[in-house]
Amino acid sequence: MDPLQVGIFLLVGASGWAVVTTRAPLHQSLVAGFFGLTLSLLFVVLQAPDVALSEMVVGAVAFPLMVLLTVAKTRAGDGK
Amino acid sequence: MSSKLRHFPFVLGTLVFAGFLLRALCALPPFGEYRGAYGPAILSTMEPLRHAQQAVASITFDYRGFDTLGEEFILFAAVAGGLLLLRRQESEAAHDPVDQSGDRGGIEPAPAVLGLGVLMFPFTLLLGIYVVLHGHLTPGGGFQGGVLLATAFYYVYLSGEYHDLLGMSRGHIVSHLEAAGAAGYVIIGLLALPAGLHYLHNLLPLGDKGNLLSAGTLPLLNITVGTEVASAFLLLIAAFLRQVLVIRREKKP
Amino acid sequence: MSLAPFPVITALFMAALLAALEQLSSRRRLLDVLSLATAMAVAIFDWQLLDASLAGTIVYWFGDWKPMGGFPVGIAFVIDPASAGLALLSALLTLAALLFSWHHFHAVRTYYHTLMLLFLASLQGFALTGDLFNMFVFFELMGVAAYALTGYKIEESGPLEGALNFAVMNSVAGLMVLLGIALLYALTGGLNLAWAGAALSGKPAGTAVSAAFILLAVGFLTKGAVLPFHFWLPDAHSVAPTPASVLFSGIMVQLGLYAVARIYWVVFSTTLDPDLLRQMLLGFGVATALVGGVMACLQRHLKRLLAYSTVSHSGMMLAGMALLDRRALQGTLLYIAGHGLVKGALFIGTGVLVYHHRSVDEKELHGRCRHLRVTGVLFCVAGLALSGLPPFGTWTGKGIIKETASDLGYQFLPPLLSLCSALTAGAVLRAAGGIFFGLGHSDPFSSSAPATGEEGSETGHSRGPTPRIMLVPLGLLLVASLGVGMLPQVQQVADQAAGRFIDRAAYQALVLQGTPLPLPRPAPQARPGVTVSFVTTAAALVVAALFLGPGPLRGRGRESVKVLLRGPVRLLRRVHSGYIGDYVTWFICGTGIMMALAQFWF
Amino acid sequence: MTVLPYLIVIELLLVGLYGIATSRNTIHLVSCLFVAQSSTYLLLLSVGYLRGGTAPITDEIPANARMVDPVVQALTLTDIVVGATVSALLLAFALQRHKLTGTLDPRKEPPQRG
Repeated sequence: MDPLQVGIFLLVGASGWAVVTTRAPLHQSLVAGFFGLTLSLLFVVLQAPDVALSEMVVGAVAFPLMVLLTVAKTRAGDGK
Repeated sequence: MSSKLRHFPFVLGTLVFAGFLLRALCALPPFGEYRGAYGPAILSTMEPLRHAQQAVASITFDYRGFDTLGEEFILFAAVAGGLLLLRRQESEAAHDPVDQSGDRGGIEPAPAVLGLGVLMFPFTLLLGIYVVLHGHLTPGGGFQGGVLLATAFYYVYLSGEYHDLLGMSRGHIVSHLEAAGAAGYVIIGLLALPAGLHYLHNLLPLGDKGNLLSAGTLPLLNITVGTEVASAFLLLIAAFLRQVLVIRREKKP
Repeated sequence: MSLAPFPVITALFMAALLAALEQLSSRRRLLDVLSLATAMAVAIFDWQLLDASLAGTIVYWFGDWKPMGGFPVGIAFVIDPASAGLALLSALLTLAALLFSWHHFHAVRTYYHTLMLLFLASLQGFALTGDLFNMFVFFELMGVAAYALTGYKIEESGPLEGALNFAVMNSVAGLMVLLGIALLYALTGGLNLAWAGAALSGKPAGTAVSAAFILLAVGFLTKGAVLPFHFWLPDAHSVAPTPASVLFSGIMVQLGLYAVARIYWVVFSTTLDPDLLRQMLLGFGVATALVGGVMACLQRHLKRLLAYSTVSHSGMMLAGMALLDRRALQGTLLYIAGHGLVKGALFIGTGVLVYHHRSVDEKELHGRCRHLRVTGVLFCVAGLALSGLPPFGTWTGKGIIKETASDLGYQFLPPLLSLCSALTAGAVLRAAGGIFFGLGHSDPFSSSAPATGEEGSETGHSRGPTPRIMLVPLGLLLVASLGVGMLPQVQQVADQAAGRFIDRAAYQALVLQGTPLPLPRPAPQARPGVTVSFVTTAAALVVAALFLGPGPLRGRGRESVKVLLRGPVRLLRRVHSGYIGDYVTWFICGTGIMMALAQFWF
Repeated sequence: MTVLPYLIVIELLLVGLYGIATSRNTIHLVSCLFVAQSSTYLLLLSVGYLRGGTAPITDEIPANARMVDPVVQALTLTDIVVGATVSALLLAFALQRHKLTGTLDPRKEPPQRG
């Protein structure tokens, strides 16, 4: 394994950890977006451009967007 | 269980599980040394048999096209389920959310955001279409391009015109497109049957490798999946969005 | 033209078509008719396929990607009598469920019908496929459709909670399946079951091989609701709309067990040590059957009671399968059919109660349903059939399992199976006696927690007698179960299915080389004895009588019995906490135990 | 060093499951499931990786180039879609439950137990 791969693997591991330990959902959705980005970076390094592209559109855009919207809704509901 | 009691079996179970899983994974061929037969079998046959150059697309839409049919319908089921679950509860007001300026956190979209949205919309739209159409040539394809297409419409939301967006996604056009995309895949697969071939046989003219019209049904299937995925994500995210808008309107005195 | 792909693609296409009928104003009947016609068509296709498969297993390569030099590059449906039979069963149950929902089912737009058809398609694909990853795809399609159906009634928190637990546990199970697929792919280089089996055969069982099997087994056993992985089932089945519950308990759970059996026999049967595997699966099966049986007796929410009875029966099926024997497998297949039909009938019976009284709480309904005579009688018959009363399908199936177990030297198994059958059937009969005949009064161990009694939104107005069209599927399912038990042809088909199922060499030769080997010779058939079954049924009646009539659970003895049982009962209840975090903890523990056993033994 | 990918796979899986087991918020739980799910993508791609291999697209590439396994990539693609759809459904459950009960905590008053 070359150092680049090692580095990105470690980054993915660390950001995955960060997603779980971030308990506030709003912050977590941002961290999850970052995690999705590092994953797609890793997929590029692993020579999987197709997968990287999907992870980018799903993991870094669509999934955090849905989480954000849910957070927005449930927060607004708290005010009741 | 109390929360301390809960941790103990979890940690114990995890340690055992992790230990054995690691042992098993270490017994696999080491990282970077894979010598399976499946990949090479496809890489060596896709050019002579199908004039295709993108192995992942060939697998998704040709060799293992039936998986993709199932996958497309998973998304279809999720949209049906999502819309079913995010329907308005009886307790909630029965009429539609109305766009009220200043509703969204009280901020009008800044001109920069508006400009960005207007600028990004056509760009992302074109990119999405490109990614769908070139799915059998370059990385990407119906799925990735479809999500990009859906994203393009969300720049409309960013630039403040979400009333239009909701109106559009509530109309029947998008859900019809979604159904058509899903059904289209099934129908393209059927084309081979009258010729006495098996379901999903790739029987269209194969064309020259590297051309836009090549690899038989691959581009067509890419388009159907792109249609389905784009409309599916549009519907899903619009359903979530509508939830947010309903409650915000209720909060207003 | 082969019919092989049609069960799946017909249902998928019709699902898409129905979704597009959205804006039709008077669409309700059209949706009903179209979805019924689809289920009927699928059932006919399955019937044809079953018929054809008896002459020889059908292999269908999608896209004409036949194996290249013996290596399968495409996806195959491998249709033998077992898979075609299960597909047929799922189509019949769907038909019954849709018939039931014809009347006054509160269908929201087109979603209910679309999701039911997608669910049907996934059941078909899952049963028929011979490819591991394709199995995973249909597993997930089944999951997504099922989660949405479970959470159908968003006006109550129970369905949402149950659907959430269901979805999370099954997604975790899906994770395990996928990890197992990745391991197996790394080891064998293929995704076709036959290929993986051929690549593994003759190799020593290493840690990686056994881990791959355990990961796959854990994933599918979660679907099959086996002990430490079963917690989601009562939460989900008890809150899902009745037609969905029919399919969940009747066939979905059993398909999880079917997947484990299929993967074991085709892929791992030459590599793993059968004796040790037998002991492990038997242990898990018996434990599941016992816990499910006891928990069923402790419920007063009728659907939840039935759900626990499904857990118990799933454990019995696992035990039957775990004998790893042709005849036991024949019994298990018969039992799956017999039980699925009876359980479907029971759920439809509770659906009728919901229709009339908007409640499935045993205590609340006590004595209030005396006017529902037909339903009451049919419900009791189904309860008796659940205990294995001859000549229902449950009797032949369980009888064969028991006799095989005795022959193989597992003397402890038949009494245990009888006990669990008596417990579950006793609980059902107790409920029926109270609800339809006003016998006894509230039982001493009833919980107060799960019965919310909010079952309002499933159907519309409910005055007058029970609509015929609700009783028709109830009766038909019971008749079908009788047919499974009485027709010798069914027994022969099950024998042929079991013989084909365990013949790994023939399966491989057919799929990889296309050379059919001679079919297994039919084994001599004998009806299982009826005495034991009548004793079991009598025991079920005794269990019901213990709860309903005067006896140790009533009167003076009652307090001491209660004190004696309070500890274990409370423990069992607390373990089923309804909290997803606990479920995941148990899941991890169960997986750890299985992994450890497998690695030390195999 | 070649164990590292597998270590990360196990780490993501267990961290994700730990998050689910201890979560006090359903939205948090869904993100944890997302993390656990990504361990499978990683395992699939690691299994099919070939050192020095290129992406499996034969356009303008010397004929004898080594390529990484394309099959696992196709499987991962499917898996990503599945993960996203399940997340969407879970979020919908969480959202509606919050409307009814006003809480996102899965431990608060589970309506059914025992």
